[in-house]
Amino acid sequence: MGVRILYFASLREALGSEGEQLELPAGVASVAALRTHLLVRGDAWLALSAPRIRAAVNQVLVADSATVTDGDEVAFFPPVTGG
Amino acid sequence: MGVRILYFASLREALGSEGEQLELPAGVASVAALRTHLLVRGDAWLALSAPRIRAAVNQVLVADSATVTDGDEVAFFPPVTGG
Amino acid sequence: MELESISIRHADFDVGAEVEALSGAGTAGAVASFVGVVRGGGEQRDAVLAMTLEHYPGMTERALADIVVRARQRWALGGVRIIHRIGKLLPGERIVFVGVAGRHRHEAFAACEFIMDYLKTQAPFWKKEETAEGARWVDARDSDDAALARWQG
Amino acid sequence: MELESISIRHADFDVGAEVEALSGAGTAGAVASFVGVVRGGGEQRDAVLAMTLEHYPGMTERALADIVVRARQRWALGGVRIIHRIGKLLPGERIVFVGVAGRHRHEAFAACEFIMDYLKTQAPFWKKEETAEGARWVDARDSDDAALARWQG
Repeated sequence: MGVRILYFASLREALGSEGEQLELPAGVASVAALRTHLLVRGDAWLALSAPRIRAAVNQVLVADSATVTDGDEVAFFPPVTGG
Repeated sequence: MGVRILYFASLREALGSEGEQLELPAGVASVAALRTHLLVRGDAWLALSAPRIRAAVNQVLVADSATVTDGDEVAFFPPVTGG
Repeated sequence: MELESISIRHADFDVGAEVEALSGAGTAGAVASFVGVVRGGGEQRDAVLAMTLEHYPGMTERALADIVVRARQRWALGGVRIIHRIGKLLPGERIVFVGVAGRHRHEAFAACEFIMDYLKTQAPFWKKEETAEGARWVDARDSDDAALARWQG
Repeated sequence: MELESISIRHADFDVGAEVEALSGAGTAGAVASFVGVVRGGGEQRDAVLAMTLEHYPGMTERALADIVVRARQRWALGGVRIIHRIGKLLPGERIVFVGVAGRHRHEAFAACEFIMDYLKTQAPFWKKEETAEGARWVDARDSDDAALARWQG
């Protein structure tokens, strides 16, 4: 299945990427599984494993156990600091 | 001793007076005594005895037991409703 | 910029300019403000057509200055600006402005509400409403005394 | 007047016009508002020279709309207006405006602070500061999480 992934702020800078379109293998069907899937890419991607990095699926904040399905927009970012 | 007395808002209207300069007899030396002194003037002055009527001496809110001395400015008024 | 401004007047005020004066120095990160407006304009027979604000000149300024002193004893504040209008006002017109600058928003919010709660119950202003049925002095509200009591617990 | 306005933009805003829009209908007696300003301009080596605000387009608007819905579930409110600027801002420049109209001041104050507390912790904005020593992403503050927890008790 295909998902659109977005990275923001310090995480975007650490990864050198604003996001990507990605085909996920069967079995990668949650935010937690997606993190693990991306971590194997190399040391820079350890930034994604920090517990403070939050996730949103389809623009709603979710826990790591949240399901990811075909066509979803998944975003990873550090704690927000607006206002 | 002489005091300046001021009346505000609904009390001013009930008494038909914005205030007065008054010579007080010996013994009238507190806010409570001043109220009693004024009450004997007639029925309209009963407005002054309502417990909700507050008093200020020299522009500071006080209790009825507060002292009144020569040259003081004493004001009587209903609860405030600004803002 | 003067750290404090207390103004009693007939003329309207410019909310943008007041907030600008509070934030202008660039050291305050937070400005909380309150604007009170004459309600009214309803269809009922007792709808408010106009309001007249009376005050006790001299004591008003003292009372407001004292309220600001109390607020500064509780919180580290930047500028504080208070404007209260007097005279005749129509529905929709502004009555009062209280603005407080602080380093952090919680202080600014708390001090602004504190000043309004004290102003409502301690500053010598009185409102008289005009309606189609005649004029009436506004009654003090128990809820205002309750609001004040929160700070005195 | 539209009851609600949420705006994410580069351009500055006019605080007076925002408050006027909230009080204009004449049915709201109380308008509480908050303005956040870029602090800085100090003499220290790490003084903030400029700030850049990044956000997550789409999610930001959704998050803010959701916060307003939550506020309306708690209090009977009139108009609510939120503006958050993005891009590069200098010390002293306004970042955010939240204004809430209500019949009574306590509702307006509470809802305005509630919206700010949620915005600070739920809306996807990120600040990067520029100093003479380099650029750094601003860290989230525990005190903001604590402020949010007050509403969730």
